[in-house]
Amino acid sequence: MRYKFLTAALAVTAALNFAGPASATDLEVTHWWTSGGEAAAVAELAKAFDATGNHWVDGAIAGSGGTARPIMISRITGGDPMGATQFNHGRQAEELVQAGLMRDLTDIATKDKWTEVVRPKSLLDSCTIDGKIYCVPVNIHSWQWLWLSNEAFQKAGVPLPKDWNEYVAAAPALEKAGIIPLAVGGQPWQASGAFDVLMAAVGGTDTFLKVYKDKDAKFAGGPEVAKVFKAADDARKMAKNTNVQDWNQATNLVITGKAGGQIMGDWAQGEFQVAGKTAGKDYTCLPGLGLNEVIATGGDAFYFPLLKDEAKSKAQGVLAETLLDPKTQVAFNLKKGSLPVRGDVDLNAANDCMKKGLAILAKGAVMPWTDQLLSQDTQKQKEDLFSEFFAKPDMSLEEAQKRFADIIASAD
Amino acid sequence: MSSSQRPSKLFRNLNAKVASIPMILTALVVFVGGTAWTVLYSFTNSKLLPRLHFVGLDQYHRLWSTSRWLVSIENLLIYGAISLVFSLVIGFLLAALLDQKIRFEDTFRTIFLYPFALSFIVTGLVWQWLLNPDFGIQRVVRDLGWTSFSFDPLYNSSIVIYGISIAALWQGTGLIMCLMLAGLRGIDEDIWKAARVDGIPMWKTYLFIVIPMMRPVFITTLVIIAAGIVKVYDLVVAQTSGGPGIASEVPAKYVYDYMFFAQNLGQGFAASTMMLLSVVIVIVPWAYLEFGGRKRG
Amino acid sequence: MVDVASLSAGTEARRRDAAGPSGPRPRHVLSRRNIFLYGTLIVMAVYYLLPLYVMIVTSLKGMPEIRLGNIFSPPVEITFEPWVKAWATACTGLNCDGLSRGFWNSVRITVPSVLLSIAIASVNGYALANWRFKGADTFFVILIVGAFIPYQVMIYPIVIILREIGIYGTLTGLVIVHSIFGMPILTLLFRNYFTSMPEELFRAARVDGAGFWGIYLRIMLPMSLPIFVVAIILQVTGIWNDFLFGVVYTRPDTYPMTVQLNNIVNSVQGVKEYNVNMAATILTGLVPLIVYFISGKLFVRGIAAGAVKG
Amino acid sequence: MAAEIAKPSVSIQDLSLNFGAVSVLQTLNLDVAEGEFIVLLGPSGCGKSTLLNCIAGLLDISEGRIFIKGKNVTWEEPKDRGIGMVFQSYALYPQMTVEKNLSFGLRVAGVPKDEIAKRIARAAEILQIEPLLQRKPSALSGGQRQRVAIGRALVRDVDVFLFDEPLSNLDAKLRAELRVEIKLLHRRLENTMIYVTHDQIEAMTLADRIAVMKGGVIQQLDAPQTIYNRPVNRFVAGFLGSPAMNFLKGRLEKNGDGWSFVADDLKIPLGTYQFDGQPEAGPAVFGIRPEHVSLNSGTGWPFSTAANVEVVEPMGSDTLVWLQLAQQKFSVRVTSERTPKNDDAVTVGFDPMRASLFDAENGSRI
Repeated sequence: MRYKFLTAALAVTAALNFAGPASATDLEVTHWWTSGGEAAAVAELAKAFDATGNHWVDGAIAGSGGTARPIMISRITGGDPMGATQFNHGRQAEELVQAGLMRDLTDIATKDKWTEVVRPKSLLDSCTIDGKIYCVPVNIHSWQWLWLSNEAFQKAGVPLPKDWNEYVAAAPALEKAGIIPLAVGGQPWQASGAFDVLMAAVGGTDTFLKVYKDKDAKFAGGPEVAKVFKAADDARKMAKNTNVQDWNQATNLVITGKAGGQIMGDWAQGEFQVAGKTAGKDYTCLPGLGLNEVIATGGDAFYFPLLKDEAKSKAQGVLAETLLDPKTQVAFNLKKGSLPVRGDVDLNAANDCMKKGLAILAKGAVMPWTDQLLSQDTQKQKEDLFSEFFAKPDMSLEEAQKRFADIIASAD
Repeated sequence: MSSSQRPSKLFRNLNAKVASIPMILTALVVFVGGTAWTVLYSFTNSKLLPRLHFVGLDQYHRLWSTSRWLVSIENLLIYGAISLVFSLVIGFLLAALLDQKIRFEDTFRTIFLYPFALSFIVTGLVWQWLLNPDFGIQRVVRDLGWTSFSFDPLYNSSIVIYGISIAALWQGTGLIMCLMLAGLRGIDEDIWKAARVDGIPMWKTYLFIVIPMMRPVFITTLVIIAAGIVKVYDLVVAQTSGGPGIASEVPAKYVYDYMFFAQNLGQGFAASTMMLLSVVIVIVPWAYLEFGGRKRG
Repeated sequence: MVDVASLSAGTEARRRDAAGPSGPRPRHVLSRRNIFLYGTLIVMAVYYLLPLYVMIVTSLKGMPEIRLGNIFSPPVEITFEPWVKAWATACTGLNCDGLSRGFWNSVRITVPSVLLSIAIASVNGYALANWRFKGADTFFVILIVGAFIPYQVMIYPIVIILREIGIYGTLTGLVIVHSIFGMPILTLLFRNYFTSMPEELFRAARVDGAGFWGIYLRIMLPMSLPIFVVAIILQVTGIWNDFLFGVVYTRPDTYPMTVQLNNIVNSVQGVKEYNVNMAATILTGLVPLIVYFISGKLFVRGIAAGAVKG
Repeated sequence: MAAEIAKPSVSIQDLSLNFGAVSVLQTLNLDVAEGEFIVLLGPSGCGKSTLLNCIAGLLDISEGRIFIKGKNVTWEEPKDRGIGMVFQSYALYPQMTVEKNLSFGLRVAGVPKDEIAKRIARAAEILQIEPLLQRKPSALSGGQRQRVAIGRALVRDVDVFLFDEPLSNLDAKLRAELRVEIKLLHRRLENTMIYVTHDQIEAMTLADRIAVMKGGVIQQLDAPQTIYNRPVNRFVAGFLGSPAMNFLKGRLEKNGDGWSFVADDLKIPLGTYQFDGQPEAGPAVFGIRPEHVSLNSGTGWPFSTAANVEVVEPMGSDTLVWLQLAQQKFSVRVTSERTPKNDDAVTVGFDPMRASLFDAENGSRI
């Protein structure tokens, strides 16, 4: 599962009204959405697609992107492509596209004016390679959220923090009450993601962009970033008693009040929802950790391998339009806890946290995320560094920052 | 294979050659060809898809300056040493105990061997559960009243590799025991009698007479264990996924992760070439000695 | 009928040494040797049995009991819910038919793979043992060394090979992959076994005019039941337990049981359902376990025949 | 030979051995004199090797006592019994040189180095294995290996040697050679030797006394000639001798003062036969060895009759002639020059003094 969140979103838009008769065709769709909230969201997509008269053959691959992606790539390169697949951001699909394995969706996009409906527009760029569009973004996911358990703070007798700094200050009280201050699961991407969030929130948007976009290694080794490492050190101390692996187990610690909070993307909201918790009452969300209210425009996208079978190709078109259909967008994103990629949909049903996100989005306070800025290779190295950092309390900040700067220096 | 210029030789044993085609194809195309392919591409900067864009030894430089790779190698050495020593010692000990004309031999043997039938995935999941500090052994001991008791190898960076070894030994020693037992049973009863008449104590008989006699068994066993060690992967994935942090990473996982996860095929190929290299250094001389030179007696 | 004189001499001697020890050497049930011997065995047996025990009791408990109780305590209230769920309703994504589908997939993968790999390897072993031709040993050494190559190294080249043949993603492809990777150890087994058979047999058959296949089918096969049993056991357990190939070379609707196990265990929905996980784990391990328990002694005997006489 | 052995070298008293419910040796008694060569002879499964293992202390006995040199060794470890043992499969330690093989036990026992060297030198000299000392067993021939195995017993400097079918793994020629060597060895060392074999030639040639065993019981313990000529029962009679003794089934009948054996139309007067006790009329088996029967040698025999030759088996120096006597198979051993042809009519003659009569039911000698 893990990669889904790192998955950057490729932007695109579209409101498709794909006309023409839809004949019943089985289309296998692979993805790694297998947790409770995710599965519920996928079901919405399947329902919508089945309603077109075709049949969604679910190809869920549990484990992680690490397990799922090789299978997907092997199948595409091995000549046994699925009908459609959830995938990561544009940089990785680039090679598949260059190898001529992916389907060009430009004609559909043009016909249905995706460029006009997709919001923010930057999403589209990630789907575009050499002027052609190869993927359908389905949602906007943002990483920069702090999820707090109201119950835990009540129990510890401290007021709910309004930002990261207050949260750190409250940590000793939480600990005293036998509560893990911060839940960070054992999967490497969680540690790495949390660090990126701290970079954006504590360091600020400029710092973030200077490091990850400009790949300024000298800056990455400098005092500005050292502040971020200091915050990461706080997080490391607060998280030291977390004994779980999966991100949703960590979320579950917050849901049950065993942990004070978690830095996690908006998909965590799906878990709260499945658990029947209400935003504002049972839990509180702080976008940008309450410090820097910006939304990163990551997300999930679907890619369509080039198929020989004409019926299936047609069904791919139907699926592409279904994914961007306003109704599907609403149903899917409500379950998933993510934001729709089109602004023209009605989201009255959205809860508090989602509305906060929508408001930030409406203000245009968006920034790109690491998945769009860095290669998978660099991301992996970063993950290795931060999972080690979080697991090893004796790893010094200087050493960690030096290694971080090295990674940025060689980043591509 | 034979060239067509010497048809008389080519057609000798023709059936045997035809029957060996799958083996020859496997050996040449898959094993030799696949290996060569991987080695070749380890000198490229292939990312998601293999591409012949050579970058010299860059991938290797990066590999050996990556702390995760170094940790992986270190873990493999520790895990390998533990596996070799303990599975040989425990396997032999169990076999020797079972060889004492004991009652219920079949029952004990069945008990020691059954984990071998289970996959590493299953093994990893079971031991993850047993070693879980909140539910497993640690909690049970604490519930008994020893509240400061701490046994959480899977959550402690410095000992996590031992936690994995425990599970690996659980799964694998039965087979070693079986091999050893077969070896012990293959030893002439008269040798034991002669040693007793000579007044040689049992442990000396084992050490100086029986074990040297079992040299072929030990070599076979060693090779089987060694093969398992280098490949260790599923167990780590199922039990810890390499964590906490990168404390239980192993080379096979590095290869897999960098090939598919980080989408840096070149790096993955370089790492796997290093693994191959170590395997080749150990195995080729052995294999040639064992199977190449010796003619049928 | 015993010599009378000797008998009387015996009586004499008996009188002489009436006080000396007689009969069996004294052996106490609780001798130090026995305490050590059985003590060690029992301790080890507990170590080996514990995980199975924990798996079983956990799979029979409800989640609340697991959270509160001790993993070793027997279930207060036995429930088969987790088993039913693991078998029939546990979800991976949208597929909520548990392990049942994976079970049948595994059967469909395992049976042909076992048959093909054993057929190939036994003929290989036979050719290597009895019909040596120039270069055969070299191929064999390559094969054995190949057994040590980490599978990860081969995944990519094999994808390419299968794609070129056009069987990537099919069951046939997976069966061939299993046959390839089972070949080294099986060929070794068969070669050693056939080598250990008396060569007179082989020569006699050749004198009688039997050819390569004739000897194989009529002489070697009927005499190789033990090694075939071992090969079958090794392959059934090996292929059934395979994860990596199953996950890479199949598509989701033909996933083997191990892959589904991983999917179910890793598809965490809220809290980890340890009881369902354990039930699923047992279910997945059941087939190899049954094979093992049924074949028991043959398994051990076969290992002796194949592996030891190297 | 039936003289009482005052100071037996090995004495076995009331020895029984059971494996679970199976009785392998039953209340067995055996005294072996100092310097005596005893052969335990019997078919496989008769318990002869088991008995040897009991004497060696390699098997725990169920009941009884074992004395060696007057010392009760029933509970002693093998090494403390003052025995050396030679095994059928040689049981040499394959990873050690011949010298190490010979010295290993001594070194473990802590015998001084020069003493070990002395003993090895002596054993090597006796067995003529000096050139082999630095070789490993795998580089030796079967005969050489067995010499080394004997050497290992020799260096232990013990009074009693136990041989467990030591020659069975050798081919016929080597076996004959080593047989003589063992005999010479015994003459030279004058040790007590207990030798297990199923080969009657070895038994006959080597033994001072033979103990013929069957079913865990010693059937007869006697000098080889006695056993050969006066077997105590039908089993012993049949087991020893090649070609085997002829057995005719019939009845023992009294006529007047004398007894005679009647089978079909055959009536053998037993005037010269020495009965073991008081005979009784009834079914009986008449046994006579083929070489104690003569063919066409006149009518001077206490008994003679006519018969037809059925098959002739030349065996080199001798020929075995098969006939029908009283509707039963009967063989006669003749020298090659006097061989009749198939279907020849011949006269068979013998002296019942050389025959053995057995009870038809329990097989014991009458």
